[in-house]
Amino acid sequence: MNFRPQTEADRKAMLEAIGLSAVQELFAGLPQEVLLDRPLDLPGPLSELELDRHLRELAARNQSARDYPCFLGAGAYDHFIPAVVRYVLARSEFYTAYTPYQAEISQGMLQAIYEYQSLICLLTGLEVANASLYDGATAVAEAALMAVAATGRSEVLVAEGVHPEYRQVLGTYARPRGVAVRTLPRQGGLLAPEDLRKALGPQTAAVIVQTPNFFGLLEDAPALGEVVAGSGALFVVCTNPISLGLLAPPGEYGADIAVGEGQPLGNPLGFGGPHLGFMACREKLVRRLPGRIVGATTDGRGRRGFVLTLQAREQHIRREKATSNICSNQALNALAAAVYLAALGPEGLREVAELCVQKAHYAQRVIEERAGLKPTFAGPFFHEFAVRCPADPEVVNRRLRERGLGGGVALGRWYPDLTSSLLFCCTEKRTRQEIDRLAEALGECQA
Amino acid sequence: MNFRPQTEADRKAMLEAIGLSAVQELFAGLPQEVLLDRPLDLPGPLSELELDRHLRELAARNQSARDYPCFLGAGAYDHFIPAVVRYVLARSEFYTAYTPYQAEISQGMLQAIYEYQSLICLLTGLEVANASLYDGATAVAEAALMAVAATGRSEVLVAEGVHPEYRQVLGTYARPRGVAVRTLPRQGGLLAPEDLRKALGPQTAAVIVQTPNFFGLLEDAPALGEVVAGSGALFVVCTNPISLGLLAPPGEYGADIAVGEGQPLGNPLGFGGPHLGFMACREKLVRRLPGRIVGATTDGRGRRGFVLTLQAREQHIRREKATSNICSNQALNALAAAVYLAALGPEGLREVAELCVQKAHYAQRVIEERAGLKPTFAGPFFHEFAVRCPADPEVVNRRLRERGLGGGVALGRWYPDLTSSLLFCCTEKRTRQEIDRLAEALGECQA
Amino acid sequence: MSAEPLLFELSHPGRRAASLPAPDVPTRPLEELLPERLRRRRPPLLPEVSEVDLVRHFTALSRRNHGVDSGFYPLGSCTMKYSPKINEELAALPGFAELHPYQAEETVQGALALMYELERFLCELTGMARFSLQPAAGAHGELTGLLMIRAYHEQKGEGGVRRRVIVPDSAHGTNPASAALCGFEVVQVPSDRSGGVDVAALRRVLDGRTAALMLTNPNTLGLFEERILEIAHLVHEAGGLLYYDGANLNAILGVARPGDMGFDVVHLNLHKTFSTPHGGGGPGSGPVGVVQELVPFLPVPTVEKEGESWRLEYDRPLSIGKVKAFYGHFLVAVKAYAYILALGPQGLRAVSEDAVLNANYLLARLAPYFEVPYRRLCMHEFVLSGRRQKEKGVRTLDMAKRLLDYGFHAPTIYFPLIVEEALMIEPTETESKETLDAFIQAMIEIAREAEENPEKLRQAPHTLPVGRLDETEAARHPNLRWKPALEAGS
Amino acid sequence: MSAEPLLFELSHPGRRAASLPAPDVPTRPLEELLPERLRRRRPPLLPEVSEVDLVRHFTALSRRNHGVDSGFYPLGSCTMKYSPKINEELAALPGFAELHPYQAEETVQGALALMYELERFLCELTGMARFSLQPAAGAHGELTGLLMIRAYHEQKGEGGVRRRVIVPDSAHGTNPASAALCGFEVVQVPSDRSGGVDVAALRRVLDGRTAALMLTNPNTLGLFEERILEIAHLVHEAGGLLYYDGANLNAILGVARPGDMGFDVVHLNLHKTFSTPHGGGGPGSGPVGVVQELVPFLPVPTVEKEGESWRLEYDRPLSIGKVKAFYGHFLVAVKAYAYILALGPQGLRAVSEDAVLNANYLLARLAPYFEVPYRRLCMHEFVLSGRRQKEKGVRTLDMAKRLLDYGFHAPTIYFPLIVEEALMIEPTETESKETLDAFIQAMIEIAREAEENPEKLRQAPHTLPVGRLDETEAARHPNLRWKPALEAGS
Ligand SMILES: Cc1ncc(COP(=O)(O)O)c(C=O)c1O
Ligand SMILES: Cc1ncc(COP(=O)(O)O)c(C=O)c1O
Repeated sequence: MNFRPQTEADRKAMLEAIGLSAVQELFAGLPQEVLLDRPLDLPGPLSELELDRHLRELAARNQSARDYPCFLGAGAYDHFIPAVVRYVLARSEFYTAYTPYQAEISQGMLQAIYEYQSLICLLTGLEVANASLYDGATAVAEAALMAVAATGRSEVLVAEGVHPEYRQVLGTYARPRGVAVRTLPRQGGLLAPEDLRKALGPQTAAVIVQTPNFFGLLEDAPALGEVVAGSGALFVVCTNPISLGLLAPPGEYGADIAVGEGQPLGNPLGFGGPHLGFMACREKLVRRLPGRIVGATTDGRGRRGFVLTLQAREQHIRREKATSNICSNQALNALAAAVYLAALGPEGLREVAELCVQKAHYAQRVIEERAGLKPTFAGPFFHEFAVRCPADPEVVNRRLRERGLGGGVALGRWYPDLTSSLLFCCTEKRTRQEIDRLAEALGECQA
Repeated sequence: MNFRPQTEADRKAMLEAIGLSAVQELFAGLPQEVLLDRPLDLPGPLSELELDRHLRELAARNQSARDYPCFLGAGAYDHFIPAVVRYVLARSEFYTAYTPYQAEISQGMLQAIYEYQSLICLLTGLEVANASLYDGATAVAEAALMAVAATGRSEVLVAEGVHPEYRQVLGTYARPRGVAVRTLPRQGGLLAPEDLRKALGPQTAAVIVQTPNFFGLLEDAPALGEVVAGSGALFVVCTNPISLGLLAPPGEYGADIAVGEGQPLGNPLGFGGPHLGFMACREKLVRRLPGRIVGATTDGRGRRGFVLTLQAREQHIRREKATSNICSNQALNALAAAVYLAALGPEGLREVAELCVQKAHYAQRVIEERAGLKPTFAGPFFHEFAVRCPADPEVVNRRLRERGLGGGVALGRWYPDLTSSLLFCCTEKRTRQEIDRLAEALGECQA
Repeated sequence: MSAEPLLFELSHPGRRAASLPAPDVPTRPLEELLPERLRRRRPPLLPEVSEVDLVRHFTALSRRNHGVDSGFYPLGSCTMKYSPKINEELAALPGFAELHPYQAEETVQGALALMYELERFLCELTGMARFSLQPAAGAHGELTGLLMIRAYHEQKGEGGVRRRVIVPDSAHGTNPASAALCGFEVVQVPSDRSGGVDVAALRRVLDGRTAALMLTNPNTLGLFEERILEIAHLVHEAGGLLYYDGANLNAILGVARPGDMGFDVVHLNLHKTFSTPHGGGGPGSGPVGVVQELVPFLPVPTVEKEGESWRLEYDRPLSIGKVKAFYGHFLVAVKAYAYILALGPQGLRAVSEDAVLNANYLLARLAPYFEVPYRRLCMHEFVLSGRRQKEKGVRTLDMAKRLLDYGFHAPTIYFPLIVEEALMIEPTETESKETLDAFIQAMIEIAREAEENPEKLRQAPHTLPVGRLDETEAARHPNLRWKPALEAGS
Repeated sequence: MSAEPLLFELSHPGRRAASLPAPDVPTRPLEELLPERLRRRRPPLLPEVSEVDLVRHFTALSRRNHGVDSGFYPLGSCTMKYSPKINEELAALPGFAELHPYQAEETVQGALALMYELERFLCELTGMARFSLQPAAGAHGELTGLLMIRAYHEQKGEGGVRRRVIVPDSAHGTNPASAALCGFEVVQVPSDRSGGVDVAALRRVLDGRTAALMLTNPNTLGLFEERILEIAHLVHEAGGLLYYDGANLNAILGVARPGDMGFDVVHLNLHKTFSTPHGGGGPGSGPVGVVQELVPFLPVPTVEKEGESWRLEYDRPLSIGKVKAFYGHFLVAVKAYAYILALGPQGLRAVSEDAVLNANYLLARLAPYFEVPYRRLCMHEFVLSGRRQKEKGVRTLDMAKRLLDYGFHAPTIYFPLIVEEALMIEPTETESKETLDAFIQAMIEIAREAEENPEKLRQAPHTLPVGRLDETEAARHPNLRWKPALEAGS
């Protein structure tokens, strides 16, 4: 394929205008030694037909969530995405634009992001939101650094129930900055307010919890928030935005910063990316917020318009003193989230959340009843739950696959004391029949 | 699902404005006896998720041309469609518009159709083209009626090599109008100029041939055109637009009207529809042309613009005296054809045509060599060819399917003397490997 | 918005968008395969553009076009309702879009099942015995239906005499055109003062020569034919059949059924009532249903179910034959099928209730400002007359053009023919009260402008990429295609 | 074009777009499942709109946005090239888009193979030994690369002393910001008069504390660092590593490779050079490549091939760990993979040739009208200064805004910081000569307007849905979200 419109005649005319006679002369400034003296060793070119065929072959070598019911969660969720989301994302005016640096010619995207920010504020109960971060994991890390900068303190406490990969990323970001990360152990899968109280110290910049946590359990976030309140540390809550259709918004129980993975809001699984990190915080922290922020303003005739604002926080103005290095973000994923939330509305979001809750609880019950597998934890949960398997979880997963079913997430990978546990998730897409099949198959697989 | 935005409060306010108190009162004018006194006996409603699941299940019960290599042709062709065609067709400003009755607010579609008309003229070598007809079959029928009206004669001659379904439709249209349709027999799959000469009479309004014809063979259209010339009959040529990348345009060898199935130009197989009937003719016939026509004009400031024109031919003006009853046509399919032709350009169209020719001829050769199947006909062909099978063609097709291969079209269904022949087609999408597999399998299937 | 050049004006020799693979089979010189005489001497002068040119060109054109997704589109008789996005995706599934019509039946069971079920749905909605999905559009459905009526009379030995089709003067132009295409003589009956068929006049033309009466009900004035049962009785008594132009079924889904009104043949426009977008002029789909007596005449093939499998039936000796290659606009049928399932029985009835409510609301609010030729409750649409404004020198055309400036598509104008300066307004059920109110405001504004500033209307539109286009010029000196430079000179 | 209300302003209680199935499992009262205390008391005030509202709203917003598909977008350093449409479809295939990251490896062999192959491609294009596809964007790639540099020095026992990262004053803001995020001290080196790194100044800052020098080459002035080999030698001699900001690889595909220039770490922006559209601000993808010595530090997991199967490797004791959940922006990687295959080796080189040709053509044609701070052949982009116009009271900002009126997006402005009133212009290879000529015309026109009618420029833009927006006001009184009426009062 070839996407260059210039023809030989064009090139000739242009070279002439430049005063050169051959294209190679354009590269005359490069030292001889660095010029590549051979063709690239790459396959191709392919015509569109061949390319299409080849990529479809590759895609066919994967089994997708369309091929078998997906009970995997753990940070990426198989939700239904209304067609209207894809319709909006396919508008080329959106997806072929750059970051809206020239506001007047980019009002569409700017307004959409302003709407997205507003929606995230409504969901989280906080006062300001940015235009997106890379994903849930980096959002947690950015929140920690933000808290460190805001408090001038150097230690971050993180609950063991926070997604293990998020905690790894947090470590990666914290280490070079000399920020100490302490992991608070769990009791019955949860962070006990008592344990938090003991761990809090004068150097604690942030307390980071996730609810629903990695095991699907609901942390007692209000109690934890009370412990943090007045300690001088910031309370950072990582949450699943779908759960906020039913659960109290972090802003209501004292969160200073709410972050999370926005993928469940209208973004496909995509083998893990691109997803969407969201972040909202209290107004007073706004000048510490990383990333783009869109604000409303007016033009000379008083007409409302939207611009990128508070740019003095950002790398292109403040360089090494910026609140973060982020430049490109997840604008299109944020757009998807905005369309998704508007499509569902308050009632729809509540319904999705409730379907998740009901199906997951039904699944937990029938898995216990029919397969005899006991829940690993006892507390209230949203749409994920762990069960203990007598058989090796990896073997169980393989057997489930043989029966045309997706498996669960084996927790032993991150929690050595949970090697016999599998984590299952039910979104609104899972049907009773699929859940029943899972329960039965799980019973058979233990033998 | 529910696509009605009105809420109960809205309805109440609106009823009030009308002066009614309940929605049922709106139907008070209907005689009691015709009111349906029970709910409709229909399934549903389904949510979008359920609908999606259900339709995908139905789709999965079909085997598409993606599931096995398609060697079927006979009026519907499995060509590659560049992604840019789907991109353009997905612009909602196009696909959610009606026929462009209000020109000023519909310039996009009008200009696109004007471009389509121009492209069809370039392909066919004729002077005017309409905005589309339903499909190739009805285009043939409309051409016949147009010739009858233009000549004042009452008989139509049609070559036996014209698609049998087109001839059936022609019969359906001709019968009630008292137009006699005579089928001219084939010699070696072709219409012999001599046979045509003998059949031509003073009542002949039109001579209709197809080239490449139903068997894929090239009629000696120039010779046939010479026979028609001066007879007072119109020469109607039905053709495959892809073939015009290599073959002489009908306008060059005396066609008065060129028609055909435009599906190969960027429209999917779609189990037979919607496809696209195209029609072009000599300028002097323009006021006899059925269907919409777009013309260029100017506004008060001299700016170029486009409008539906020559509407005095049409049903909404002329009612029973119209050139045809057609109203809605195949605008979006015509748009696809325009994008497709522009995407390919002259060189690309030639390449597609040549790939078809080369692959079909290769297939014919290897089928003869490896499966020992002889061609049914001897003449030059485009991208379809019939072969004689010792075994029952339906059985052969079944066996091919068992081997993961699409079969051919069994000609016996329409041509009792060809019961042992299968018609195969190769487009540019068929690979050598697929063709080789077909040849080998055909050999095995004869046993 | 600046003018967008023609594709041909963008052309630049050597550019190209699509790419193709090199042949992977051994090739032979083309001369050996295709006789020189039959070959093209010069390549067609198609435009030569790159993919980016193409994308920008058609993106720009799309931005110069108004669809339902752009805003209100109250085009009467066209039912420009919003169509669910999911349907577009479903119709594009490879399991539907990439089926060849001549595949073996066992490989297309899902498609046949869908057609079969959709036929059942349409039967239930109309009270007909069977449907054919083959007609490509409404007009094509009319042709098909009339051919069956013809065949029916022929079978009864009356084909020679029953050569007249009666059509009200309010009928859509396709009705008489289809009748003529079928070789019938068209007899027009006038409407009475309340907008219905003049039954006395109908009585006078009904006789042994009558093949059928074609009715639209509600008719194109948006009025329900209140004497429909009487009319049906009269037509049947005269030995004729009753044909239902179902473009307006949107008004009566689940409320009343043509079959229960006495109709014998019905065509539906899937692209109106059943929410398949109109594609800028098509493709549509115009299935035809018939009562039991006419079932033998349906076009071939029909879809039949046997046990748990479906097949195409061609062996129907009394069939009128084929009206189209293959089986109709299958991909349009997919969308209609999905739409009906999505709405369900209550949802479909609610569609009609809201469609009728919206129309009456508009009518009630606009009545003070425009002449209302028929003062009755309307159904899904209604017709105003611009007579009052015409007296000020403002024609309906001017008001229509001015509406474009307000961001609305115009209503259908100058149709039906029996209302002077007609404005035919159909809001559909997918418009909100807010949208209707905005439209009402614009119409009132325009009525005021007609009084105060008629010139502004006569010059409208003012805000679009082009001003009012000269249609007379277009028809007088037709410029119907781009001409290559050489030829253009000639 | 009239103003488009906010979603919230369109909201109408009771409306709804998406529908959901009723629960098909036996349900239990929510109170039993979720403790009251943890539940939301009031539903979030999300907008309540119907599907048609949503579609029209976002369609209208899209029409108020300029993308590459709308027209020329010469935003320097951003490589706003046209992206093939097929890639969007391929990335949306369920076999890619609907894969869960924790599926068993044997069920995602196609995805892993693609990642593995893409890594190979990027290695060949840059001369690096291995790549990680995990970074989410360019800046994230910088962070990842610098973390590896840090780990490398730590492993050599120099982590404590090598704490400085040198960055030219022409560098993109993410470079110093990433270095700071990594805990490095940022040392800036000036550029010399020809636009390259001031090598003498560089020598002065290089020492045992140097961890790395970050370079963009061609740099953000669009100039190739001609003394690159000498610079590499100096940095390596001082014990530091050389970091390549690969946002500008579009200039040198198949022409030269960072690895051959002496770079040790490279990040690429797939969303620039490899033609994955930028999404209105993202998602991008910023893979990082390293020379052999740094391979042990790559983030986990890597993709490894064994026989004919692929797997994820986490067991890498020296790895810097994870920089992101899961494996990076896989769906963006799909597009980059498709793009590279579509173009092939010659095609990729031709991309750079045309990108550089286009830039030099623009430069040559614009040079008479604007100040050119560096008079050399440029690479894929170049920087003009608006100093001459500033003297007339017209700032670069004004010219940028005026360009919008001509239907073009503006160049990058006020960057790089070392050029006064900078205009940074990158045409890319996907623009035709005609488009470039039209842009040149507009720029000349604007230069003339700056002389003759400066006020017109200062008031620009004039033709867009809004006039020039007040950014100062926006920053002073931030209005960052819609507030519900109650709250808004407070
Ligand atoms: C009342 C009526 N009848 C028939 C038709 C013809 O339908 P189609 O355009 O699908 O052929 C229409 C559509 O314009 C109509 O409104
Ligand atoms: C030179 C240069 N470096 C780094 C970046 C940062 O890349 P990203 O926006 O993907 O984080 C950019 C993009 O703006 C750039 O142009």
